[in-house]
Amino acid sequence: MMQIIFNSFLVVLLIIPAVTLVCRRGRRVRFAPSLLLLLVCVAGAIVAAFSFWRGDRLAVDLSWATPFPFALSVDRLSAFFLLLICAVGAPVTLFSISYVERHYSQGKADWLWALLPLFVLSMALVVTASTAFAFLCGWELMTLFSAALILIDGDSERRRHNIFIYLLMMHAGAAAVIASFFLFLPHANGLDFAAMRGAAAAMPTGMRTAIFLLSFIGFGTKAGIVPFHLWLPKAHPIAPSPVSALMSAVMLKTAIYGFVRFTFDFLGGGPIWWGYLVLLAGAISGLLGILYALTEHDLKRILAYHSVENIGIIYLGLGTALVFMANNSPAWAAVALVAALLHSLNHALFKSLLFLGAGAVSEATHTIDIEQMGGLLKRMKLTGIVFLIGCCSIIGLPLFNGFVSEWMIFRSFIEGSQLQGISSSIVLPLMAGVLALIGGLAAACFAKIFGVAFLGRARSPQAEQATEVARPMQSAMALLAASCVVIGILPGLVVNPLAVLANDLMHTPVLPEGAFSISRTLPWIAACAAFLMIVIAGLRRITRITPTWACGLPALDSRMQYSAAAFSKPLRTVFARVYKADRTVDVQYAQPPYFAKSVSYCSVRTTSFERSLYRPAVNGIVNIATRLRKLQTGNMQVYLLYIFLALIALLVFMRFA
Amino acid sequence: MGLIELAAAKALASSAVFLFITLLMMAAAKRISTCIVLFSIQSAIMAAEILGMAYAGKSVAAYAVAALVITVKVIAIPYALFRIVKDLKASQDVSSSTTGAQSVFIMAGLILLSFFAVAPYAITLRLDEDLLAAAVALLLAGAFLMVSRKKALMQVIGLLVLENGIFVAALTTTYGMPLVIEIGIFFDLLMGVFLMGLFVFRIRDTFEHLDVSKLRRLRG
Amino acid sequence: MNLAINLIQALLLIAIAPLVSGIIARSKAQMQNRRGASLWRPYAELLKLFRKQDLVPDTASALFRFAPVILFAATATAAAFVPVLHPSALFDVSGDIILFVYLLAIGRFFLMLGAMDGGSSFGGLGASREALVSALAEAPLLLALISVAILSHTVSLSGIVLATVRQDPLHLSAVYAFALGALVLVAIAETGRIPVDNPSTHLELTMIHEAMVLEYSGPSLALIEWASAMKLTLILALLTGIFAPWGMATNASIAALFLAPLVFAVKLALLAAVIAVIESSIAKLRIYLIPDFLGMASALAILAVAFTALMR
Amino acid sequence: MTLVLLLLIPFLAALLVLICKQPQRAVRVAMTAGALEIAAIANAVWRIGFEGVLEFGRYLRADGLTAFFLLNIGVILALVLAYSIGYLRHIPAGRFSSPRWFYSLTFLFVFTMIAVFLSANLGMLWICVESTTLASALLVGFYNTKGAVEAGWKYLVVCTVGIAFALFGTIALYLAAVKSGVNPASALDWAALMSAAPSLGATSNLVKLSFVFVVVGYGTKIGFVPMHSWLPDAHAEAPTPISAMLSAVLLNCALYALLRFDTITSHAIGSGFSHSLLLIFGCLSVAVAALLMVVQRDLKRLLAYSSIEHMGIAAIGIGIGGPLGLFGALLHTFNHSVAKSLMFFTAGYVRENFGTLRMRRIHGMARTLPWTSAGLVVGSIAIAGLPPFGLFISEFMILTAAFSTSRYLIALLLMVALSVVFGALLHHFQRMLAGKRVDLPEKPKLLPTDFALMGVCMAILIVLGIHIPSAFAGILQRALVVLQ
Repeated sequence: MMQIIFNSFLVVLLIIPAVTLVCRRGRRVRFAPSLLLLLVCVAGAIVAAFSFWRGDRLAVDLSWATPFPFALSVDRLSAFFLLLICAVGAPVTLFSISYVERHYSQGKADWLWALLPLFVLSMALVVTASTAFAFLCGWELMTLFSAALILIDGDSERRRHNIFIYLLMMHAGAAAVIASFFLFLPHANGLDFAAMRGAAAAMPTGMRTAIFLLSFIGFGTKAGIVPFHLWLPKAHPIAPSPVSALMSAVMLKTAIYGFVRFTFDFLGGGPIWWGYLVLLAGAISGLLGILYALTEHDLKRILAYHSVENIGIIYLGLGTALVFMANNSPAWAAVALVAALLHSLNHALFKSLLFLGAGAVSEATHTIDIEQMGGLLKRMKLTGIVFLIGCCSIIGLPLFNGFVSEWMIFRSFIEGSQLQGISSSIVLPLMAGVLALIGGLAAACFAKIFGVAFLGRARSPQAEQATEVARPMQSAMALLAASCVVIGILPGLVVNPLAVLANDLMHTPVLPEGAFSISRTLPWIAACAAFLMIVIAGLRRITRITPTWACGLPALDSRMQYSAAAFSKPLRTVFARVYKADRTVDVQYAQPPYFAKSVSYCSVRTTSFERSLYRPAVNGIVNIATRLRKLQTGNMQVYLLYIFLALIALLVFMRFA
Repeated sequence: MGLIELAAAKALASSAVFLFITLLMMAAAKRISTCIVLFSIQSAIMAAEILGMAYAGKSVAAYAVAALVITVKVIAIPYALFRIVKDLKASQDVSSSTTGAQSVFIMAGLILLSFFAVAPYAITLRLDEDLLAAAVALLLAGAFLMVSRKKALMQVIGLLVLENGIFVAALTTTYGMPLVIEIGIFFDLLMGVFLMGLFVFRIRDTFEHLDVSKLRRLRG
Repeated sequence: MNLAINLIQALLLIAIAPLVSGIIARSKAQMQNRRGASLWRPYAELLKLFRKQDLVPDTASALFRFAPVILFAATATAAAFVPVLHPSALFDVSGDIILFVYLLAIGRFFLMLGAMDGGSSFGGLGASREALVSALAEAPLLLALISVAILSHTVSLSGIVLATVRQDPLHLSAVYAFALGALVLVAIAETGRIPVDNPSTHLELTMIHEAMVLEYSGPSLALIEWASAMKLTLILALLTGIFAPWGMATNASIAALFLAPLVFAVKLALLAAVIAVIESSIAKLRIYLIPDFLGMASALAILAVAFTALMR
Repeated sequence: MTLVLLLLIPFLAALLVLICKQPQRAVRVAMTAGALEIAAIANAVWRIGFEGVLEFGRYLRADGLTAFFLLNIGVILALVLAYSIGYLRHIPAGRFSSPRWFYSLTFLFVFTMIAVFLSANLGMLWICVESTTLASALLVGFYNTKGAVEAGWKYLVVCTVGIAFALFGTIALYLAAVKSGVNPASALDWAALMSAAPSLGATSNLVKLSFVFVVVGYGTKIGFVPMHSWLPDAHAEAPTPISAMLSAVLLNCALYALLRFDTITSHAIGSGFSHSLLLIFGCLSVAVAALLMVVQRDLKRLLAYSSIEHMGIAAIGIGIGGPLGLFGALLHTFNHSVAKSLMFFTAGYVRENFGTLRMRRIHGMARTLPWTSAGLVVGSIAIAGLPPFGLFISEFMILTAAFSTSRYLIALLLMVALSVVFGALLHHFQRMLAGKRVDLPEKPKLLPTDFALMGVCMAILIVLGIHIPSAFAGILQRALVVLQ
């Protein structure tokens, strides 16, 4: 039964573009593609959930058609990520039914409804592929479709430059992934995952390290780990909101899936420095992601940088798992892996919620700059509440889903102290400090976002007249928020099957007892907090609305509130060395030098990976190319000379070879 | 009869020397017309060699090839080249990028080089060493002429010398290649030269000069 | 029986919170040769505030009124984790160090949002400084607790207290010293005492906590005051529990049960007096020196964690 | 008999087209002759499929390898003729440049190329390759502009010199064969040489010498890097249908000649020597061409350098050898020819409407010429070797072959070059495609044939990208049998 649904899931995703083209005209039929996509995502979620909980394997084999073996198979790991894709895909589709309606002309909307299902299909292909060829096809198509979806929003000079960088880095990452697949070839007889899994054990360590490093770089580029994160803050903000929600929440997870599949499933762990490398990358990504997010005031760029931070946290979990495997205590490695996978699911949920929220806010206030917003919670009640739940989850406050996975990562860090070697028993607990710092900074950053955007006085006329968004958008966001809270309070739902999955991967019988104690106590704490709140809130209190106290001045206006830049100013001075910001303050004096008419302050972050790492590499290639161009002199004699030199060189080569 | 065969074989060997001499003179030549005359002499020597081999090997095919070489390479092509030079009233100067002395020395070096290059092969294949050396020398000389001379016509002459070299190489195999192939190759070279002539006229019309080194518009 | 003791223990903590701030105020007054108000004045103040009207700014949204409620509820739930009389608290589950820290984080986060909802510049000022302090304080707090947890091979606060109670007092390791140092510094920063923040003034230059609650009045202000007092008590109880747990009732005998509260009260009073002494002898730090203050706390915490491995 | 027909039709067509005066009749005659020729090719390929080897007299022979390349020229001829209908409407009048001359020279060009494929004798092979140069030289210089004449002249001289070395190589091989006991009359017949190949081992250094000259000679025609300089000029200055023919078929024709020699030498002295030479030239071509594509300013020159790069990839495929490597290389030549002709057609349309090929001066193409830019995008995605299209499959095969014979450096170079090419194409095309509508002097009108043309190209690329039809795979297998 599940197999039939899975096949129909794939087929319907393929034909939706055709459906969009067919029923562009009809008034009634206009919603067919979107509803079809919604239905398909729900079906996909059901299939994935069943296969994830019950663990039954689905398989599709199309090798007869394609020149290389092309087969899909859904084991627990694939099912988990397929569930993630569809669980986020359904609300995003629901959201974009009305979002696309308002934002885009008929032509562009058709393009979006044609490309979105293909984008979801390519991601599903990546996670369920069981041969290298299928995986790589899905991998490249995913990039192409996401680029096409970004292009729907227009093609100004800046956008084109961003898409150019995005495609180039994705292609380079894909090359690394292809290389890591092919390095199996001399040992594995075929390119399907089973053969690779078999061959991995017998390979020399040099080869395993090469494969690990290549897959780390390849999947790191797609996941957005710090040295390769350049494209993420450029590509996500310029995509349409539902698409950037899908990209940020789900596409990054396909990279996590690939990395887990390679390091844990095929290679099965390795020397301890693998773990340290992943931990280091995770820590740096986490910290830099947050610190760069603090300086931004474009809502979608902030969320993009937070994706880098959360991917960093996931890599911290994976790194701990690798360290535990290297110290051969697989039980705790399984716990760390569960923590990382749970955080990917949680991140998918709350990040898509936040991006949809950003979409709703930008649709209501026609701007994405939080300095122009303010007081939206009053005007857009549900979006406000839902965005608040998203913020609480991403910070990792208890009773929300972010906390559960961060708690588990902390738990495995503490457990790290019991390892034998001096180095690992110090490194892991100290990483807990890094994660705590990341959590603290995240709290500050989201306090800024929510405080500036949703609370206080409206800072611009558009924010003034903002009204609540359409019903489907609200329900989509509410759905995601509900799932965040449910996982936050009853984590057992997801943690137990994940534990079984981790056991399969780590080949350990059962998990240590203290690992998931939190999932039993959280409901109690939720009940206790709820009880206290109800009791206190119950005290009837007479409230009187009065204008805010303005120290006796006639009236406060919105410019007197703290702006986003002002809010993050203290933290930015603490981490000044990271930004090396160049600040410009110019003051217009009504009557110099005493009475200033206006003061404008602008501080721009100067450190950027693009200038220090990528720009020199590109310039190097262009210089070599321009020098090579001079070889084509246009003079025929020189061409003939080339031929003779080649001939003589070969004769000499032959003489001595 | 043995004496005559011996004489013919000796004639073949000495002819290689004459070829070397024509090459050196061509390197020193300043005017295009002298190069054309030297080219026709060279082809005549080659024809003599073919006749010698035909007489020694008693193969009718060789006679036909010799007749072909004489009619085309000794008479037809030089006549056509002279007419082009006269029609175009182009300056006779060869406009070489290397001075006369340098050219001669380079040409001599190339001849010596061809002897060393050929050495390992001649012994194992029991071939007539100097003929094979002459072939390689002609090849390298043709290449050198094309690279160093700037005039379009001199490119054509350089190419012809190069093809002479290949022709002589074909001769070193005892009876030359199957006749049909020989004629085919010959005909192709003729067509090649004819087309170059056509292009020389085209260059004349569009560029008003014949200095090939000035054709430098297409770069990068 | 056990559940009853734990419940009493949690309620006790919530109840005596204002008393502790009263003791601190009284001893500060004594230090400045003033007679100072009675110990029970904070209770009177809370009662007065609860009866007053709740003034809500016109720009504020519903969050403004709910923030204090969430703050109080979160801090009260955190109280359930701290063992006072008996080494096992109401909720004794492995891994509740992290839960305790993050419950306090909920309160702080919502207080910041509530402050910004007021729509005046003071709210933003207080929230942004609070963001600075809390962002930098969370890491050393957690690391210090983790170092002690590693040393006593458990991951729950009650477990730590139990381990230190059973341990003979003379076997002290460097970890405790560093952890104590770090926790004291973080405690001062968290509860907003003198070197980091001055609870008693309304001077824009110095106030952090006060700036946030400027807009609040009536019952909301009462809840906030009580919650911050409760946080102070929790952290002091935590310090006594971890570093000086003697006198706790290890068995359920009647004598132990009577002795424990007395000993706890004495310890608490002593700590409050120490805080008062510190507050009246040190001047407040400039805002931009707070990161160095907390940097010192982080360094101590990191040393504590490092020494857990080195000392083994 | 079919082989003679194959040669006769283009030859007669070349003459017939010259005779009829008005251009209309010439076009009609050309189209019918083209259709006949394609039918003859199809028939020949079909017959070879059954009988394995077709022979006619001593000089015409067609086996599995020929069938594959005949298929290639058949497909491209159809595409080019369809394109030339629309293209001829605006050929600037000139002494030689009228539809009559254009079609007769094109059919002459086709005649010489088919002769190359059918020639059984290596000497004959050389003659036909030389005649392709002669036939195409006039076509390159068709427009009598300064650039065209210069390009034609350089093309003619450089290729003739290059091919002369190939002749020297053929003679050296002939010498080696005669010396090791092959009867002189049939010493140049490919089949005879193949059967006598093991005995050629005796004169191994002469065989090596011959292969060196042949690689340099035919390498010049293929456009391997040190000898490639004529290619960008010739392909950029030639009329678009001709540059499509040059890129798509002539390079493959030269590669076919090189393959014939490679089989003989690898049977005689083992494939070590010849394949390492091919790998050297392949890697050099891929690396230099990829870099040069970054700094190109003219669209057609960019496509010419991309042809050099793809020929380099094919050479690497052959150099790696083995069933997968060769299959990948042959498939790559076919895919590349279809994708490159699609790209040249779109370049032709751009030239017609924008009047220039300088990429910096072309903006807003996506909105002004929607269908052409769609073709350009599809073509560039195919050429960059991305999944849905055939080139991804062949590059995948070549990479698999490279990795399974653990040639990591070559695989690394190939992938880096592919990324640089992807970057270059993306950089150039995103600037051309984007921007507002440009109002063109006269309304761009695409003939139905042009739509069909681009549709067919895309269809072929996608079909080969997803599933290689069994008939086509059969032809490829038979070609492989010949090479093994």
